[in-house]
Amino acid sequence: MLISALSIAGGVMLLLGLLLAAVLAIANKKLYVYEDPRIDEVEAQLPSANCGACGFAGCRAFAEAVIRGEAAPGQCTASSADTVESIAAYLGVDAGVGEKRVARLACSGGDNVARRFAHYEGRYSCRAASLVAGGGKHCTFGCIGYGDCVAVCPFDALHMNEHMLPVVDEAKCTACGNCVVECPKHLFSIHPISHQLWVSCSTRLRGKDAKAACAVACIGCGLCAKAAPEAVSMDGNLPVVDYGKNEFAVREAIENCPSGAILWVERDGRRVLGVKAAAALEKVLNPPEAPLKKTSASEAEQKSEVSG
Amino acid sequence: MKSYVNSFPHGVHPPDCKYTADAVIETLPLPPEVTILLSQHIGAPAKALVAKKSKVMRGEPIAEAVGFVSVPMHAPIAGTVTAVDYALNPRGEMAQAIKIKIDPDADQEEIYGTPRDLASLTPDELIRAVQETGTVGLGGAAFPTHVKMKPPAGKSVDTLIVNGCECEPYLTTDFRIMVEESDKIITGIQLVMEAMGAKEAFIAIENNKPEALESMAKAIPAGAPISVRSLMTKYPQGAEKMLSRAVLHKDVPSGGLPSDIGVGCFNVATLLQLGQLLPKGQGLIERVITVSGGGVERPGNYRIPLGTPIRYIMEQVGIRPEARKIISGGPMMGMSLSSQDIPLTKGMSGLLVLTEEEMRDGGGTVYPCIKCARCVDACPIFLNPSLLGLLARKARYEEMAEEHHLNDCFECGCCTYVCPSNIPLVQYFRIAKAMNREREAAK
Amino acid sequence: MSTEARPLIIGSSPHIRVKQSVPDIMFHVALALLPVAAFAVWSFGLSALLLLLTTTAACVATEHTACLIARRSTTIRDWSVVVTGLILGLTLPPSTPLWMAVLGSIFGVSVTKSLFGGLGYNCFNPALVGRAFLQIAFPIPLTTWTPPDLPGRFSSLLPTTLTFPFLRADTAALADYIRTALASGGVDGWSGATPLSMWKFAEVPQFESLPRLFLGSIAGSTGETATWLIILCGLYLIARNMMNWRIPAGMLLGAFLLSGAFWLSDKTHYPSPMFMLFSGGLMFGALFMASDMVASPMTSAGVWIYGFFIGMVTVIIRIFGALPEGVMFAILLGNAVSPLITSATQPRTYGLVRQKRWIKQ
Amino acid sequence: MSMEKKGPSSWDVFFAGFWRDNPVFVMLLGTCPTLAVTNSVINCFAMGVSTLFVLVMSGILISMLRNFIPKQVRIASFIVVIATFVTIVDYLIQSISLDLYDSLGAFIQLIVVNCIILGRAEAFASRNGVMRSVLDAIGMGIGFTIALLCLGVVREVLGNGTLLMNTPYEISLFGPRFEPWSVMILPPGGFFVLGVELLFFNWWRKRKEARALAQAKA
Repeated sequence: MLISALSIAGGVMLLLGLLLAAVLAIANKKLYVYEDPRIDEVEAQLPSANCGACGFAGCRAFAEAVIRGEAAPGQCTASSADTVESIAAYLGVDAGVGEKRVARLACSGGDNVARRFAHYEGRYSCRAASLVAGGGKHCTFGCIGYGDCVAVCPFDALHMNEHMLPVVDEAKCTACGNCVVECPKHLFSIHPISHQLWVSCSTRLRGKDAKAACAVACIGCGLCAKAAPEAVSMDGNLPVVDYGKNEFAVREAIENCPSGAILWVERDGRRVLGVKAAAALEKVLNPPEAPLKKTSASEAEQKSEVSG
Repeated sequence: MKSYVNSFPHGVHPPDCKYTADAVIETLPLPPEVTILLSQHIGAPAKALVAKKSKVMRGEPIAEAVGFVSVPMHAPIAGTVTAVDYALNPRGEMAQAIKIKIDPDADQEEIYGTPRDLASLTPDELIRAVQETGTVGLGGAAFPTHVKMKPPAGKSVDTLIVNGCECEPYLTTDFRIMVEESDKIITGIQLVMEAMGAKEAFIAIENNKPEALESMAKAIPAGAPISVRSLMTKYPQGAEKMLSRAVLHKDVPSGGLPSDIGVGCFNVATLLQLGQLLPKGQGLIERVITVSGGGVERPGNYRIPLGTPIRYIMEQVGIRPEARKIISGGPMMGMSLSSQDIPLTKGMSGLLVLTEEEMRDGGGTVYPCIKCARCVDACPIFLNPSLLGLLARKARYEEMAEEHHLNDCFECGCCTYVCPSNIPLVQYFRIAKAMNREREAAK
Repeated sequence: MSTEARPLIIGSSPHIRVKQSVPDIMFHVALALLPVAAFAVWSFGLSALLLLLTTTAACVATEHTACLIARRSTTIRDWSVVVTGLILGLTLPPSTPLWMAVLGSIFGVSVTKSLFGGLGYNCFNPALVGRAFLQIAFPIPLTTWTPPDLPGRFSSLLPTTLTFPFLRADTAALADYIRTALASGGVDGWSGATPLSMWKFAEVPQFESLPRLFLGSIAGSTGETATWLIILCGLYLIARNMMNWRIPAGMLLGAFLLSGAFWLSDKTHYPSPMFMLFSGGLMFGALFMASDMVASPMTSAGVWIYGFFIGMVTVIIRIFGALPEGVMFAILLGNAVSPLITSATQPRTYGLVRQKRWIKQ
Repeated sequence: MSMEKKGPSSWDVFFAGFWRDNPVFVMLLGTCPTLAVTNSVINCFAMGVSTLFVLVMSGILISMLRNFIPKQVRIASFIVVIATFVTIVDYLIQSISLDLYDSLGAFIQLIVVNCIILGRAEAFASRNGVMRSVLDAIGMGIGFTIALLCLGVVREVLGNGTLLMNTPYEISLFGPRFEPWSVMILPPGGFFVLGVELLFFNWWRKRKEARALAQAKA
């Protein structure tokens, strides 16, 4: 009884086993695909943010490119230096770490210095507002201040300050470029942190017109270009820094700026104004002898605006 | 089966608010200064021909067309050019503009122009003459008229639809000119028919304007292949696509132009200007606009030089302190203006000054879509605005364009008008289109 | 004059809107339900009043609590949950124990509405889901009926109404109470059946007279008896453009045609189409439940199909199913297929040739 | 599953299945028996114990054989091992109580294809030693049983007003006048209760994670 049960069970299983083993052997031969196991290892170390800053479609695509030797681990700007080192060491390749790059905003016109002359109603988004009569800010080139860039930053590196102007946290910024794409006024760009001389204004207006819109607008006086002639030139009415000659982009260039449109970005991300600009700005923000400073200031502006 | 005789299916019936229908067209005094934006039309901006301090006479060309899809600009007042630089345009951008200060001694009556014998011109010469007048679609689109008159190669236009519907609430300019200047409109129609080789023309007018119907019918010379069609009063009856459906029962193909079905569509105001300017060889320097809304003290229809700052117009007609919003165009499709410094442009058919009470837009709480399908039943293009709105909120813009025909939407605003949840659908679609355009440009 | 004193407002077109907003619509639906509710109270007395108040309060409380848990601002002010509560109350038998009504309210609103994201996201009608849950959970109390216009209905409650939570509804006591009350009014004998169950379960099918069905002097759920009043209230909503008339029209047409076909085949066995339309919850379902905007298709053609489908399924369940009534399940089935119907009946975009949808996929 | 070089302690391995990696509430495995047999407590218990037995036995055998089974045919081998033990359990329950056997229906046989067992064999037993595999199997088995009981208790209490019905230890909780919620005994009840419990467990887990994160930040 036991013997027969055993032999039946064993026999059936054996036969089945043999038959299926043959099928498996064929399948193994025909369908085998080799995938480099190192791809998984590299991908596991990447931050999985899929931010696209490296130029590839997500972290896995980047890992594949690194394995193929088409990309250097350092191209992942979202990884910490340790991670990049570790990937490079694992693969035995050069880390290819470049200089840290960050997003910079070419506008300083927060609500404290730049006027809004129309009140936008509707969806709270820069993109939406920019399509409705430009967003209602007097300076039509500057930041609208509804924080679309903050919403798309995957690294929590952008925050709105109390004047509705985004501030880049350069320690967290990985230069992924999402804000560059998102900003409807195209105010962001990616720069190495060694680009310290920074034109923080995008207006095309000149002199009085620019000043009427925003206290920190570039008035196109060209004093910065005079102070650092090798690196700074005037294009229309805005100074342009030639970062190819970054060694000539000296700090002296900001000292004579009357409005603070050109400034100096410290390596830790602090923005420094020239002495003259700081004094001028101080006067705008805290006008002397004016307890009712808000209304009198805006009235004065209106009068000048009407007569001009 | 309901057949849509003299109309199109779907659409909405906003309150018509045509308070200024009986106001005879008045001419406003000339403004002390004008600002001529160099891009008041669709296409390449014009190039300035004058420099600071040049003296110009009234009607003199001050900017020339750049290429075919572009029109020249003419000085609306005699005076001195004070600047050629930037000015705020209705879209809220800084754009190139010429500023002219009036010369108190100059003759403002004489208008620059060389009369010509139109009968001797070939169609192509006629079209060039149209370009020289600087005429663009005065209904609001501001598309250069001469470009419309020259259909793409291989296509011809045999039917002209003259758009006198003026389906937007408040606006009465087209109505007034049809009542007051029907003869010149007919002249314009005949000129355009000649230039395009069209065999017949229909003047489409909504049936809430019996006076206009009557006046136009009277002005048609005996035997001319022009007839008046009375259409159902419904918004957006005045859109090209709706007109071709209402008048000819034909659809303009998706992504195509009316010329694809042999139709040309022109606004009465545009034709009036052609009828007036072409024989004298003058340029477009003024237009009739409706100034209306609860924020205006003397609403009416006014003939105003182009480039007049809105602030000046408002001073003339009186603006009430309750005014909260200034709209260029009608309340359904018009643009809200951010500043009174913006000058009058060729595409502005009206200025509405609305009070808080009249607007009731956007201010309401936005509720979730309850799928009431009112937008689906209102969309004259037969899209599904509710679905498009959901996709837009998820930023699936490409899918909207590729699978759900976003680009057929012409932003008439019907869906947003009827939405009980106050969802800003049209705004979503504009954002989606802008994003798609940007993505295309990046490629 | 300083015109810059107040900044201009800028916004996207259109700059004018219709004045009817979501709360307005929901408020008017609730308003239209009030006469039906009043008739229910008139027919079934204090118990019905208590039942309606309980379901409404329980639904509102559930929604409010759900909003609190989800840390959202409360959405009870848009009136939609009041409508849900009223409809649930109106679809329950008058003798439903209140604890069951509360349970159904909580289940319907929380599972169907709150969990899916609130108003606009529910794929089923919350009131119907609550009712369906109760029907499956407690089949006996939910099919125990009370005759209308009982003497003494305004002075005492039905014995089952105040059953202690989780305990069995005492249907025997209810039957005794009804018999006594009827006897005091000089009537004896009460079969305990609705017109539909009298037709379906009686040995020889019995057909209630149409006038009685129409005027509502029959047994049934609190709100479904007065056909004439339901039609009037529905017409009010249709006139105010707050209901898509195609849904009830399609549903009544579907039920009429299919039941008409059966009736023509055997007049002794199958009821007349008018009986079908006026009996049970069909009229109430057509005008107030199937027409729920959120759970119905969005295209005009789709809405016809949807209504027609529900009407036919109702008749099929009534004739072939185990239950005498089929409106509830038919509508839930309709809700389930409505997204499919919407996507299959997308209108042809202006200027485009109709896509061959099925081939494409 | 954390499969680092060091690996979790034996204690972690044992407790993971209870809560952190609970097969039903976290990994959502084995929902078929979860929904099907949980209408009474005794069913849950029998199902849970059977699964536990199969898990442990197959875990032992597979971890013992793990170095002999070639990678290519591992799934087939696991299934053979699992099927053997399932057949044993099948016989066992039949011999203990035929009523129970009938009420569990096909679901005992279906343990063969229960993803929890194959999943643990693949993910754990085939990569770990016997001792750890047994700990993991017991942990997962108990976790599964707990999850089933969580559903079963709710469904039986609401659906019948009792605990341990169909056993000599039946307890009536509400007395004879209880109104049973028949929907709870029916299949829809299984879905409702599982849904609500998943909601609850996930909400709790998320809250705990959020608190841990807040603490780490502070």
